[in-house]
Amino acid sequence: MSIIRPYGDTTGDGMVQLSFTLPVPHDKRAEGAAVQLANKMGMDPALLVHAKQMGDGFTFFVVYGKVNHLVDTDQVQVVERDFPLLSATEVNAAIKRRLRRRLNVVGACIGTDAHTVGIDAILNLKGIAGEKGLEYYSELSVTNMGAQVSVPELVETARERKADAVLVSQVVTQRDAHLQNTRAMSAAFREALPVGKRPLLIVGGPRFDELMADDLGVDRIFTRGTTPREVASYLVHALAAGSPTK
Amino acid sequence: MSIIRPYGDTTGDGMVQLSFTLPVPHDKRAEGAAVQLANKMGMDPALLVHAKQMGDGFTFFVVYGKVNHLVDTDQVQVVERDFPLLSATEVNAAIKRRLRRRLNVVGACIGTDAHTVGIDAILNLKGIAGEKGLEYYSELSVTNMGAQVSVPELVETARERKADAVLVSQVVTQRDAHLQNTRAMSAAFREALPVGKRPLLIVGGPRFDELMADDLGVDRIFTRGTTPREVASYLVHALAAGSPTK
Amino acid sequence: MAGKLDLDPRTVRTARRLAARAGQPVVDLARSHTTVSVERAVLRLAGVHGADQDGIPWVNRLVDAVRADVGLGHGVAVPVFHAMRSTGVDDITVLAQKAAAGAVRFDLPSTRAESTAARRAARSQAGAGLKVVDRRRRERDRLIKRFGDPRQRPWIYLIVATGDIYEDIPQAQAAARAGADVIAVIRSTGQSLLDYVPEGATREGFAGTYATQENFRLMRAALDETSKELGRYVRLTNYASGLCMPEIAALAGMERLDMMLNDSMYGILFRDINPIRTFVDQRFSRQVHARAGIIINTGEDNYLTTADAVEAAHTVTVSQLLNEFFAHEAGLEDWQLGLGHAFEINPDLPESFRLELAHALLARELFPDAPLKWMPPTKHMTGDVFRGNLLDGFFNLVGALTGQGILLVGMMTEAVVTPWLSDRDVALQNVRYVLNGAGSLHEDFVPAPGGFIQSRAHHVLSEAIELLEKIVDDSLLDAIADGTFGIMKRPADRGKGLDGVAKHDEDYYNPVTEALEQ
Amino acid sequence: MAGKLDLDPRTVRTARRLAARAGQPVVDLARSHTTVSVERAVLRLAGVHGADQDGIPWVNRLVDAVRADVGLGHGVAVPVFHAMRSTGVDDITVLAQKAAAGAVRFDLPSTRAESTAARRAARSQAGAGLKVVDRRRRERDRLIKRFGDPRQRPWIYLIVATGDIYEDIPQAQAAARAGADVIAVIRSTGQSLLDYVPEGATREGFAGTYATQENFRLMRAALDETSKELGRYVRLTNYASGLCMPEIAALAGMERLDMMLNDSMYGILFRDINPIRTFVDQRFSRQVHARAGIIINTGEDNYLTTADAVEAAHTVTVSQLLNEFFAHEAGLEDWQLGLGHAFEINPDLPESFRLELAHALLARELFPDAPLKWMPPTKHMTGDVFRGNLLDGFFNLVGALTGQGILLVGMMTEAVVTPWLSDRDVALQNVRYVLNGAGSLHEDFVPAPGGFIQSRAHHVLSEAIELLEKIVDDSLLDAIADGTFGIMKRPADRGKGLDGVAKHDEDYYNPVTEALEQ
Ligand code: B12
Ligand code: B12
Ligand SMILES: Cc1ncc(COP(=O)(O)O)c(C=O)c1O
Ligand SMILES: Cc1ncc(COP(=O)(O)O)c(C=O)c1O
Repeated sequence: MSIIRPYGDTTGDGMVQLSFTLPVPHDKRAEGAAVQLANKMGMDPALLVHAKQMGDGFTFFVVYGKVNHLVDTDQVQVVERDFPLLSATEVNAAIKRRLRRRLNVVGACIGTDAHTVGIDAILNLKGIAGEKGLEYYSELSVTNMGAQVSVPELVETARERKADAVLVSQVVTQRDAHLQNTRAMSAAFREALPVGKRPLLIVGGPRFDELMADDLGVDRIFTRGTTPREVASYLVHALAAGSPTK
Repeated sequence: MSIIRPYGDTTGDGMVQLSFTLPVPHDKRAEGAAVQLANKMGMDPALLVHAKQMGDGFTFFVVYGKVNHLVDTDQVQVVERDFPLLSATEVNAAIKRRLRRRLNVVGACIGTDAHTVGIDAILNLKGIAGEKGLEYYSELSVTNMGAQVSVPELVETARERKADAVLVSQVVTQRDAHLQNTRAMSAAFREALPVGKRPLLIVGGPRFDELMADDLGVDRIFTRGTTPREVASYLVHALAAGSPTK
Repeated sequence: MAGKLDLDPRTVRTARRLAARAGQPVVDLARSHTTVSVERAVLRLAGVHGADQDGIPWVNRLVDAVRADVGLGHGVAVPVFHAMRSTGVDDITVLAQKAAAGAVRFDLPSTRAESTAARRAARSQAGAGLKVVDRRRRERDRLIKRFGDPRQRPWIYLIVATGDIYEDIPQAQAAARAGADVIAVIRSTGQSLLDYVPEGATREGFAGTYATQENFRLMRAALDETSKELGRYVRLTNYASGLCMPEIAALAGMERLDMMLNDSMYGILFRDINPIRTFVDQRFSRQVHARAGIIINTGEDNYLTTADAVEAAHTVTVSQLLNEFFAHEAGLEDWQLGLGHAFEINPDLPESFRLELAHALLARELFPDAPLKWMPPTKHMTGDVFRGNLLDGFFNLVGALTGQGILLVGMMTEAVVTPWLSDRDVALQNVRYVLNGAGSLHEDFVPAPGGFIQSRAHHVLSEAIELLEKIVDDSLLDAIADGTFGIMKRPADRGKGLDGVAKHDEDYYNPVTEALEQ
Repeated sequence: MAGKLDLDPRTVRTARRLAARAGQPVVDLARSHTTVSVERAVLRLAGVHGADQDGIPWVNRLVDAVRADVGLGHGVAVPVFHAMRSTGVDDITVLAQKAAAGAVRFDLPSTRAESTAARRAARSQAGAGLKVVDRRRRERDRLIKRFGDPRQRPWIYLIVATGDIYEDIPQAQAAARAGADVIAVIRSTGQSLLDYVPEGATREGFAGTYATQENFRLMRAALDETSKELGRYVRLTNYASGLCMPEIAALAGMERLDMMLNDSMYGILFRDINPIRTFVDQRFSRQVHARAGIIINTGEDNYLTTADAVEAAHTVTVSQLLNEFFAHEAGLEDWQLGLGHAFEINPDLPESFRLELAHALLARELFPDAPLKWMPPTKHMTGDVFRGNLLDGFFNLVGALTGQGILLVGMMTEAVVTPWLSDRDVALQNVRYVLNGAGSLHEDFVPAPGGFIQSRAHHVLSEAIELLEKIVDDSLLDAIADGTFGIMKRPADRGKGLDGVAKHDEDYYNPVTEALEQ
């Protein structure tokens, strides 16, 4: 069946938990306002179980209740892995076979973001979750530019290294920094290089929505829990599948 | 201003936290389903920040995001206290003046519910939150029937004691036990006694919705954090205000 | 573990001696009375099963009929087996059905020979029931040997409470897979006041599922499967409590339940059941548990939901000492005493955590060989589930630091709903974190000599001794009437189920008690 | 508190001696170099303020002009004050503006008398800035006397990070009212790599608010109000870190900030700032902090976000010892050393909690007179906010058990967002519960002699000594280049800001250093 509902302790009960702050002091009206919000979110009945004033003008609420929305799993859009997951040997073999040269990858954490643990996990030998990073693949030539790289520097380096793929990481998301930076990056590549010369653009980070690739002007988005092998396999799929050279 | 939105860390950001379980194993589709639910609840963007499979067929999710609903505090319906909060002396004086006899109160926890702490807090001398219970009021004659009282017993006792008011507590709410029991109780009183002879019916408990009095056939509902003084003041308002006798 | 509080062994001995003196009159009372439920338990062990069309068990109909004809004071065994012989009915359930239809009249045997024959038949049939209990106990021992005990102490104890046995089963199995060592199926709110045990598989409880023989069987079978899958024997708990405590104990023995909630005073205080009825039922049910190798869980934790956990700490100790005395008297061994206590101090109180440690350690050191059941915060839980999960973590830590035997896992939604599937998962993760990360911290926990924790424990123990002295002087029944425990006042001549009590006549005969007291 | 680990004082002395030997070459380096930011700090103290239309501070324009004309090696003070005299401009900011417009040419005084005059003028003007710093320090002492210090240790340290100073202020005030003793205003992600200090009140930071003199002033004034309201002096923290560390230290001194994040290696490792640039800036900034009575917070916690908290535990110890050595060398006293460490062990690791206790206690006993800043879990926080709040509770408990001085309050949303208003409230409630309920539990916490905790602490200390020996042999710069700290490899000839470094010429003159080293 494709229609499901949240589950508290009985099939179909629809129960969920919600918490939020309203910018009002705590009184009955505030509680009513909290319930109104829960109702608007589709919770009915909405059980206000906790309300606590913080400072002068804010109140924190916890609400439990039944949502009447149905979830249709058939309607779920996901970016399914549409390429086979390859071993390192297979990746290397495919690149050798199709490109007849090493595939050049340039990675960086752009903007003012200095969170390198994620991109390092993908690129560095050490890897993550028991998988070695892309540096381990003999047919990949990896340049890891580190953190706080500006877009012009990135474009320049990509050009210099004749990058087949550019891997960008973005972890800070406050005020949509990650989206802004990614858009700036893809625009710069579009401007700097003609179609066909442009490297494959990949971004990653824990808070991206994988469905937004087109919107952000990149080829692919990777998010929470990505492993290097997935990225390597995708590179083969996108750059070293089909025709013998790109 | 009467229009407000949830507050994460900036005015108007609309941020809320949500958690729930879906009856599906954890995979990308499940995560998509979770986001779909959050979207249906009005969260956009909805950030899925945690997903954990439990057993074979369930996954627990935590979602953060921005709700686009507006809360209109002017539209909030609340049962405001529409009577003055009296001191014990005032309560006693009012009863003496108007009724010229003690006001009879019968309290019980009905059905199979055995949670007496709440009703005891209202009735017993000891009280709660620093306020003495109704037994403390010299002009109130209180009969506390305790727990697991059946509706016929309650009606019988109310009749015997010539109850002016019947106070019923309901704490267990699973499968709406509290609503069912309250409806059964009010129906029994309607059946047993003619209008005018029927005592004032009051229910209380932590999970009632104060707006449901009519629906449940009672005169008033008290909920979380009620204190004895509020109840005493309401009794005066409902039974010993206006005319000299009931 | 022992020795951290530097308790004076003489003081401890005094406390125990006082508890024995306070309890003895109640034991005497129990030895000289029977109840409808004790008698029904005898007949259940002797083979009566099933219920009439209205769901009233045949065993109730049979006891009612005997009682109507000859009273309860002789015990039902002799009149019933005498009737079997005289009517020629050889299936006891059939006899019950006939009795219900008014087709049998009960009387006492008129000759010594008839009497001896009836006793012999009763002894043999009830013995068959006890043999089932014995077989179950051996079976448990075998399965524990095969599957193994939990790797860690405390055992992790989780509740299911959907009201529907068929929802309970998968939830219980999921909980066991997620780490629960003990599963308790909470009962429907109303059951404790039913003077009969419902029949069959049930799906309509409120905030709990009915305790029935069939539900016991279904859940035990499901958990046997899961035990096998996990390579760890998962224990099952239910409630031998309320008006039918003796019968439920018998059913639990026959269906291999492993633990039973069974307290000497809970029914009196929290269900307003008559004190005498309770004490009589108690003693019998404990004798059955002793035989069945079932661990009892006492209910002192409940006192702290109505009384203040600091002020009333010593009442918990007193009750534990009484529960121990009654349990030993009924034949239970120390390893079967899951004495209850709880983390219920107001968390806003300064030093609340150290007070909890003091109380928990006192229980630990007073009862070094009992498993002790450590109950989570409930009273001071609110709808703030984030805070709730935190309190549960500190509760778990006290459990680990003081070597509790059985840890009832607290739920962050305690003040909101009966546990959701995800609540249990969050809660177990909490327990795992604490036991895994700080499970051996007790090695580094050494209450400062003469410091806060030791002084508090000594103080509670001395208050307990004072209270016990008072009880010895006045009587336990008076103490209960006065609201000593849980601030609930329960006079001995009030409460539910008193009419089901009867004083033994001189010729009272009960083949089960006889066997259990051998 | 001391003595729980039974550390050998000789071993501790060895560790300190090795740290001094490892650090001395870096001190020598710092003493023989200057940087653009050190020079700008001097001029800021001497009174340059404001910025041009593009937001570039006049002080940057001035130093750039001096540098273009005569280089940095002599220090800017003499050329600048010489120019003041020769141009007849008597407002130093006006001089900067003229210099920016190309209307001033700098050169070195040609006579000894001119040189002496320039030095004297510089000494006097920079001295005026230091007098402001001194006045602020006395003001702080007075306010602390008036309003009082927090009643408890650890001090409770909370972060605000909206990016908008006008949202930060009410949030900081609310946090203080809710119990925070220290407020830190997190900086916008980009600021550490800006080679200038932005000007004015700002509202557009990313994940933090710009550190500007005006923002400092606004926040300090707001917290003074709140301190008065609460009867407790609420401390304010910012970051003397990144490319402008010396200037920010000077601004902090002049605006009465109370604590500053200020680490000898953080900028190198986590911002890829050139090591030499950092060490030179470091020394100067610490001298200013010493004078201003500011408590520094070092950044060892950060290593454990990139390296493993168990494997790399000794690198934290080594870094603390180095930070201590550098701090003492710069004139800071023990009470000013908020040495950092963190609760970052994988919570799934067996005994994780006891390992945390061992590490935290080691820091405590190695640095008995330093306040120590205890940082919450971040790396192993996930989107499971219920678990997050639990971990924070156990982090708080370690803080209380090991007598940490400053407790940075962990947020359950660590892995999700910069803290929400409600996150802080939930987090403070957590801290309050732990400190209130278990704040004195350290009295009963006695690591078993020779047991897990003691052995672990001894082991980490011996690993630290080994590593220090290696650093003494190879040099600290090489160790940093090799990825010793936080697994970040940072060679001495790479990284940002190297071009802002200059070796002292023989006639180098810096009136501030001169005054601070008196
Ligand atoms: C470690 C850490 C740091 C370290 C970073 C060290 C370093 N060299 O990276 C230090 C201590 C320096 C740091 C500093 C700051 N941090 Co920080 N930090 C974290 C922390 C604790 C963990 C992040 C991490 O390493 N995750 C582990 C990695 C493996 O996961 P990941 O990044 O998601 O990567 C995986 C996938 O996303 C994916 N992926 C990621 N990138 C890419 C790229 C490609 C191409 C692909 C294919 C895949 C991919 O694959 C990876 C492996 O599976 C988080 C909190 C948390 N628990 O998440 C905060 C956090 C990310 N930091 C935060 C902030 C605000 C900061 C500061 C800005 C605070 C300040 N103002 O001072 C500073 C400044 C940093 C800056 N300028 O960017 C915020 C961001 C808030 C937001 N959502 O906007 C967080 C969430 C904490 C918080 N709640 O406030 N931080
Ligand atoms: C104490 C307690 C008990 C005690 C009760 C002792 C006693 N004599 O009352 C004991 C241990 C016996 C107990 C047993 C059970 N309990 Co209980 N118990 C609680 C607990 C911890 C606190 C309730 C309480 O005392 N609150 C304090 C009082 C003062 O608050 P209050 O009741 O809300 O009353 C205030 C207002 O609501 C109002 N009010 C209440 N009534 C009335 C009436 C009137 C007329 C007025 C004017 C006002 C008013 O005024 C009061 C003062 O402000 C809650 C969990 C929690 N933290 O809330 C669970 C809880 C209520 N119990 C629960 C359950 C399921 C049970 C059991 C059924 C479990 C079982 N199957 O064995 C049993 C059986 C009880 C039964 N048959 O009803 C559930 C109910 C779930 C649900 N929502 O349906 C809860 C929520 C726990 C849980 N999450 O599972 N329980
Ligand atoms: C000893 C004991 N019996 C029974 C119960 C449960 O109540 P009931 O008898 O209504 O099922 C409890 C409460 O947890 C208890 O502690
Ligand atoms: C010493 C130190 N400086 C600075 C920072 C913050 O980084 P930034 O310099 O980017 O503001 C930290 C991190 O918390 C730190 O520990």
